[in-house]
This record gives sequence, structure tokens and C-alpha cells, in this order.
Amino acid sequence: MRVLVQPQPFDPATLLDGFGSGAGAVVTFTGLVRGDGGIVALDIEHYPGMTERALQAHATAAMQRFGLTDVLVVHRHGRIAVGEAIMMVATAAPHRRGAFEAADFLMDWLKSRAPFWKRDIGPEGPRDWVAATDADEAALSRWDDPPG
Amino acid sequence: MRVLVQPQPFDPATLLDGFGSGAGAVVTFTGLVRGDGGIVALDIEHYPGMTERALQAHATAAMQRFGLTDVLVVHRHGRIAVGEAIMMVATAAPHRRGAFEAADFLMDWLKSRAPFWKRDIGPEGPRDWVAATDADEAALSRWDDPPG
Amino acid sequence: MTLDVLYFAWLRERVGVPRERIDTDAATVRDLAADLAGRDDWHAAALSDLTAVRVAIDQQLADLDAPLTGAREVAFFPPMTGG
Amino acid sequence: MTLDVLYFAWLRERVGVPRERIDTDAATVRDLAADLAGRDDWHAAALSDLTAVRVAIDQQLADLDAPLTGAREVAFFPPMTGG
Repeated sequence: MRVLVQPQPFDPATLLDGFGSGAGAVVTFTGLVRGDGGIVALDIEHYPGMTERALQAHATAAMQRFGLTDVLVVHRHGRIAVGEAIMMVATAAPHRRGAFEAADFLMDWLKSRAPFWKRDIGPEGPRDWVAATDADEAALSRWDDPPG
Repeated sequence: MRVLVQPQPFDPATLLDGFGSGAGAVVTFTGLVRGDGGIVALDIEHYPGMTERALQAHATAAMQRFGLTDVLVVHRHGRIAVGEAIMMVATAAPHRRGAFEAADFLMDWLKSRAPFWKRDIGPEGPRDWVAATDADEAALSRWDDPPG
Repeated sequence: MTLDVLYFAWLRERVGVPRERIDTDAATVRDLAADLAGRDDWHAAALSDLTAVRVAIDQQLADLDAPLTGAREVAFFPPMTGG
Repeated sequence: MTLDVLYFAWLRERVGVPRERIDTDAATVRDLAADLAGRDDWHAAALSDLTAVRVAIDQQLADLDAPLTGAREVAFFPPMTGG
């Protein structure tokens, strides 16, 4: 298990080298900054200390709940330009169902419970902080019951 | 959109270079040969011509159904050693839900409707052809209704 | 009617060849399987029980009762187990 | 009681500092927010309406009514929007 919170860009190929060795299924999710509304970047603020602890705790929970053989979470903070990757999760499991569900679960949690806050940056400078969405809350509530 | 059916090993980093440019979410699934039951490899047989056409058709269907901006499917045939990747699908979409569901859909289809047949290879040589499973059929039937 | 008939996986092993060109009067895939199964023991071993057999006509999945009108290539194979 | 209080995102901007060390007699997080909101206009702008405010005590998510017994660090922030 590996959890990284860093300002630097990350290289998926390097991080995934050897990941999932012995597993039958590896799922990765990568979140990229889209240029919607003419933005040029995002600023991501985090809570140093709490963010790393929360990610570690949820990566561990996902390992147990979905029977993973490995999990990787990397999340950037600071200014991230349009087109760049913000974060990636990778999950490894014996079969595809566990790997898919664990990645989906981790993403729903990251979107609404991980201590990150983001704001849009336009050509003119910082805009508003991005508001939390009901859709992200609803997505997370899917996991309240044990997986089927 | 890109569909590859080939005997050679593939390099995910090379195939994914530039994949999902402009998207907000990229999901990849990689299937690896596990050493269950003391096997040393799998032999994958395919139907040259039909396999490529069927993969193209389903990749196109997934693009439309899930609003993807890009899709990649690579599937090997021939002898594949334990620990090696058999196949990979990658999906790119504006938001995470479409990318996850499309990858999940493509995998369920690949497991039970794509023209590939596999057999276990032990240290002593070829064993039985792998039988289709009810679980894979059930997984595919999840997609009979329009996505929620 | 002249057809190319293809076999995959254990059907290929039982028939002994991956493909063959044959002449037949069969109207449907099921008729074709019966015709072939009556030709020798190898074809019979592959095609007398169609419970676990899938078919494609001209590289499109088809039912056993699909007509062969205009078909050039018919394939017999077990349920797929890709991925 | 001496506490480190941290602010994130728009709460940080309204208060004007990312963290401060304060003395308080507040028994709960909600009492602490009221205490701080009464100190000046900046704190009031951040903490008088707690509808969209989340809190953590010693880096664990907590309720507004959670007691501050033993707490060393309290953080106020908007709902998270990571990923």
C-alpha cells in the first residue's frame, strides 16, 4: 500500500511499475483538470497531516473491504494546469469485481470526504472555491451498505 | 478509438501516452495471468477477423452509450505466462461515472462475448479449456437495462 | 452450397482441423451441424451435442436455427472465455 | 484552554490567517465558533453561519457538538471537494 500527497506531477508508469504483481486484475483511475468555463488551472488546498492520515485510513479500509492485494493513492496539491493529472488511484485484486469496486469506492470518498478544497483559476486569476455537489454526496452514500 | 489484437506483450505506458487528452477521467483495467492451480501460462485462441470486428463494434457502442471521449482495447492471443498482462481496456470521459461504467461494461462483455477461448497450461503441458462461468453471464446481464 | 466451416477450442481439437470447405444442402446452422456430425466420428464427437456450442455466420453471432441463406463462413465454438 | 485553530479555503480567506493559537473556555466546537465569531468582523464573517462549515478535532472529522476535552487542534473548513 502506498499513499502520496505531493505538489509535484507524478508519472503513472513509474508508480505502477510492479504494481499488482500476483494479482489478476488492476484498475486505475486518473483525474485530469478539464478546461471547462475557460479555466487555466485549479488550486488544490489540503490539510497537511490530516490529509495523509485520512488517505492512509481509507486505503486500508478499501484493502480489507474489497480483498485487495495492493492499493496506491497519489493526490497533488497546489496549482495544477488544465490537462494535468490531479490524482490517481490504483487497486489490485484477484478478480475484476473487487478491483473495480474498490477504485470506485475510493474515488467517491476522495471526492467528498478527503481533506482537499479546490478553486478554479481563470486567465484573470483565482475564481470561486468549487462547491460540494449533491451528486458526490449521493455517490458516497452508495457504499453505506455492505457490497453485494 | 483504438483496438489491438496481438500476440506480443504490450506496454501500457506507451499505449496510454496522450490517451484521454481533454477528458476529466481515465479508467484502465488490466487483466493479468494468475498462477492459480500451479499453472504456468494460458493459451488464448481467437477468431481472426471476427475478434477484431467484434471488439471494434463494442468499443464503438461503449463510446456512444457512456459518452466517452476515447477508448482503447488491447487483447493478446497465443501463450501468455503467469504474471503477464492478457488485456487492457482504457476509457476516457468528462466525469468519473461514465469512465468507470464503460470500463466495467467492456470487461463484462469481453469475458463472455468476445471471441476468445483460453486454456490452462501447467508445467506438464496443456490442461483443460477454461469453462464459461455463470458469474460472467450474470455480470453481463447487468447491462441489459439502460444505465441509471 | 459451398461453405467454409471453422472450429475453435475443443471443437477444433475434436474435429481435428481448424477449418474446412464443404458442400451441404443444410438450410439452418442446426441442419449443418447434423450433416457434419453424420460424416465421421470426429465431427460427431464435436457436433452431436450442441448444448455448449455457439455459432457465428459470416463472423456474426447467430442462433442455431438461423438460416444459412447467402452464408459463406460458419464457425462453431464453445462459450467465450476471454479476458 | 489553549488551542491551535486552523482554517481552510474560504474560511481561511475570511479570517485572514491559516492558523492561530487562542485561549478559550468553549466546551464544544459550536461554543468555540461562537467565541471566535464574537472577537472581530473577520472571524464573524467566517464563523457566524455554520451551515456549510465542517470541523475536525485533532485531525479527525467531528460534529459541531463534539466536546473539546483534551483537544489541541481544531480546524474549520468547507465541505471537501477533492479529486
